[in-house]
Amino acid sequence: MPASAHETLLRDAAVVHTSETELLGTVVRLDCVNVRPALGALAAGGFDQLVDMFATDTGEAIELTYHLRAFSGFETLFVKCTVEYDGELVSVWDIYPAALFPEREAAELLGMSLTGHPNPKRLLTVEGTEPLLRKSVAIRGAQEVQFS
Amino acid sequence: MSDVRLDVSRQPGPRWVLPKGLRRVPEGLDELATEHLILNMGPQHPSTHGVLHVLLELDGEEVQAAEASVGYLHRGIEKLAESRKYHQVGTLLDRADYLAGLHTETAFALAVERLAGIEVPRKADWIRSLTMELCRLASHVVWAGTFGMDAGAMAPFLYIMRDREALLDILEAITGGRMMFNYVRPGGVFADLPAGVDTKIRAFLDVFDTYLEETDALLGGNEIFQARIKNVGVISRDTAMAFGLAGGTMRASGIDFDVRRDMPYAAYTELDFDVPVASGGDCWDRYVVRMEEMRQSVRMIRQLVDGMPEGDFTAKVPKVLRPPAGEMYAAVESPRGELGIHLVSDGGPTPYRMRLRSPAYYNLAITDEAIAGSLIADAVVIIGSLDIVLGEIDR
Amino acid sequence: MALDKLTGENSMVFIRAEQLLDLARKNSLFYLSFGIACCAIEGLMSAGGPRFDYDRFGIFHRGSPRQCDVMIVAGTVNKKMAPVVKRLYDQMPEPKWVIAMGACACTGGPFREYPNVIMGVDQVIPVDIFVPGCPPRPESMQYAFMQLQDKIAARTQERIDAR
Amino acid sequence: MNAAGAVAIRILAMLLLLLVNGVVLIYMLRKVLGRLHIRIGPNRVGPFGLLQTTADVVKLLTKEDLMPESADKWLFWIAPFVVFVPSFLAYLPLAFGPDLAVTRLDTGLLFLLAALSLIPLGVVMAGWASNSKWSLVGGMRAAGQQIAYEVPLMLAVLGPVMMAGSMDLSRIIEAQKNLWFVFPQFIAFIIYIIAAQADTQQTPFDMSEAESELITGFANEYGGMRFGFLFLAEFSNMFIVSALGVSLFFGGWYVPFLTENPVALSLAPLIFMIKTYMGIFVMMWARGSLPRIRVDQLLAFSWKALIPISLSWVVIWACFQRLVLVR
Repeated sequence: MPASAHETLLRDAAVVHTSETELLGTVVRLDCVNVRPALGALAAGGFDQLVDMFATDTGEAIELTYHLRAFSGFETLFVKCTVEYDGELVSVWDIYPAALFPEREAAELLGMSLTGHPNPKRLLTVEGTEPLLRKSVAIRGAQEVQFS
Repeated sequence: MSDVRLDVSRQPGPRWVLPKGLRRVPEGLDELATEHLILNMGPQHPSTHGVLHVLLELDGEEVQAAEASVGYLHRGIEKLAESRKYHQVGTLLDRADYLAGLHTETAFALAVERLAGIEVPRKADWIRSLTMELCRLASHVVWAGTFGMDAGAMAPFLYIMRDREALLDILEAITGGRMMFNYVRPGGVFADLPAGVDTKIRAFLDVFDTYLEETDALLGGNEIFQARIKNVGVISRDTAMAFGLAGGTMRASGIDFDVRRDMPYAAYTELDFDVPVASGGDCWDRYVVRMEEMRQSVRMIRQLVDGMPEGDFTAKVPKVLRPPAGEMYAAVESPRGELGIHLVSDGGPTPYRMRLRSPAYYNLAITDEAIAGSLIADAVVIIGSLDIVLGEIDR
Repeated sequence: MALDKLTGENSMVFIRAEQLLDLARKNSLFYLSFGIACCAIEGLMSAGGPRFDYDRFGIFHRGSPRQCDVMIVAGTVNKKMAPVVKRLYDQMPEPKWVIAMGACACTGGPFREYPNVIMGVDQVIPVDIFVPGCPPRPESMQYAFMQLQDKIAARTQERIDAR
Repeated sequence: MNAAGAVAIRILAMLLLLLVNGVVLIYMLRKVLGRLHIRIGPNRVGPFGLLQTTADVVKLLTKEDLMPESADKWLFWIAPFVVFVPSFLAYLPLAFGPDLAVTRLDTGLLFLLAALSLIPLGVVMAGWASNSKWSLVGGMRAAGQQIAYEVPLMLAVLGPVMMAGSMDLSRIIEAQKNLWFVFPQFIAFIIYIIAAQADTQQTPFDMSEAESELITGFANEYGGMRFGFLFLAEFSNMFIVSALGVSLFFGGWYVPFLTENPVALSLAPLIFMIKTYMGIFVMMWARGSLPRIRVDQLLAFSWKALIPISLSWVVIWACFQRLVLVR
């Protein structure tokens, strides 16, 4: 698979995106409404596996990262998009079933609502836990730990 | 049994709708009013390898649907790493995959080194590979023992515990700890190999060869055991790919991928080893693949001990690391498969975000696919064959 | 001499009988095979294995809490786990003891700063023995069991002294 | 002494034997498993850990007597005894020496097998009454397993019965004075081992207990001495299976070539016990090393292999005996 295969795939699917090569590897940035068509096109075009899916709190919004891999040639691609706080995380489980668990985790730990997921329950924590991975949620301080 | 096998291409089948089961009455049998039994397996169950909780929907003894519920060990390793300096994160990561802490440490060290552009001395690479392979053996023997225990065989478990103690002695001599090593640091390793450890390793390997064959004979040579695991929990190649499986579980389904060979790190480019691959995708194949991996590890350890280079064991690294802002992904082949660290740095002394791509997490997601349609006894064996460690699943 | 020193719960005969029973209790401690995290590998598996061999002391594992005397809390207890631990403890018949194994079960350990983690299992169930270490070595667990045996034996001795 | 008194003493002696047996066997199991698993086993309580089981029993006796709130109270209470009493009844017709049995029944073997077949009833009761799903699955497994293995067990013992021409266990043993039945009846012996172990839920056929699958299966909700009874019954079953095997196939109290020797005959009960314990050792050996069979494989094995084989063996042996041996 040529190194720019994803460009062709995404252009054919008419997905607006920017693509650049960073230290990390090839990173494709797009709008979060375009994630499903983009991943659908990439999956059909030979990116076999969703290696990982996770979310990061950038301080202004939540950044989703889809780490894809094509086994022919071990091509790696990072697809990134941004979602507002308390925004909507659209599931891609029917394209990559591997996303079933990480999506639930990302939604609960960063406080997003999960749509299109067959089992949108919490995965790791109990009901009522605040979104722990947000930067605004502080961990326990030294005082609290010492005197509890 | 046969309808369990997934004909999964890219098109999602109805089987993938979780939790499609957990419905009370099977369709078409309303007038009989038979009920399915919902059984909670775990969190306290001898065969869930920790605190996994599996909801089983049973029709008699046959499992109709299964839903894995995790989070009983969620302790915020990713969150806490954001408040730890780069040298301190290893402490947390050891406790993520507690059967093979060195692999997680190495993955993190690799990510930091690649981000900060630190050149690692050749000897450090070799020591890393050596300790990691020892650690892989220590993890795989536990898997073999608990897998046997899931099938009801007690003896192999106790036999492998003996081997594991010997392995832990060696690891303790090298790293100073039995399980929580904190040995691999960004830039190299914490300490040089102690004098005389190579004779110790060689002496162990000579015995371990026989012990390994003994364990293999006790488990794989036993007809009852074979009957229990052959054609059970079949995962097709496509399903394995779609669910992003990793490691031995993936290779047993016919995907020829090994991070050590295909995305080399540490000293693996200089080593001679084979990657065992099977095609059936059932529990037996997973057993065979992992057993063969152990033999390959033994082979690699021999090469590593023989060819251990001279030199520094660590590069010069500042006390407080401040890698430049950016992102980096580094993966190692842990005993459970591709274990990756996705590191986001903002140039500060602590990571901005650390994501642990844990292989067992993805392997566990297959539970429902693999279990549905088999018996309770199979469910136990299938979960055992996936080789899960709850520490890295829940993080 | 008050009558209650001759009959009833505080009589010497009663206490001596209890002492005899405690001798049996302390020598037959069945523990619940319930490993939560890393400590389970050391405290339950390695310690039950060939080198350390709990069975020598009459310490044996049972899968069902109904048949257990000791619960080893081997690992971090978080908010999702705490009700389970509590329930398992409640299911055990009296007399029962709890060993909090490792830093996590004692105080929260390396994860005590995380809001989801409970800072020590003693906030959920009463603990008899705390074992420090991360994880404690199997030897420490053997020592913990010996301490527990002493503690069981000391109960009646205290009552004799208090008379 | 009148007859009733003698019977009472015999029954008491048998009860004592059962209890002592249980205690000794548990100790033996832990020691044997220890050796098989390169451990040591109990060695701290008393000399060589001999008092270990005593301590266990005393502890179990003084544990809190828990009953789950939603349990079926009456069934829950009675189930351990329904498991335990048949196991005790099965001791009664066993012949430990030329004239040493609690009661010498003409149909002793039948009585013993009938008593054994009552045990799963208690297991099912325990599983049902506990109101725990795991227990229920365990109980149901026991029922299915017992139905499947009762038949081959009955058919397997028919061979020795035909050779001895009696169902009295003493007679069967006496008939083996010159030839242990294990040699002509080897096929029946193999069937007996499998069927008897499966019928009494011994490892590797302990489907109803299945530690790695059902935790402790039907005994899940039982603690304290009720659990002690279930545990004791398990070991008593082990003894019965082995003792019956010795009686049917290994010449009971006879030592080869010393059948007329008065010393050997006076040591009859001892010899019988030694043989039985050797059988138990083999069962523990299997318990320590073999994986567990899956429940559907177990049932399929009985219906598809064991029953046809045992049935045809009975027919073959009957024809052989009728046409060749007894002319």
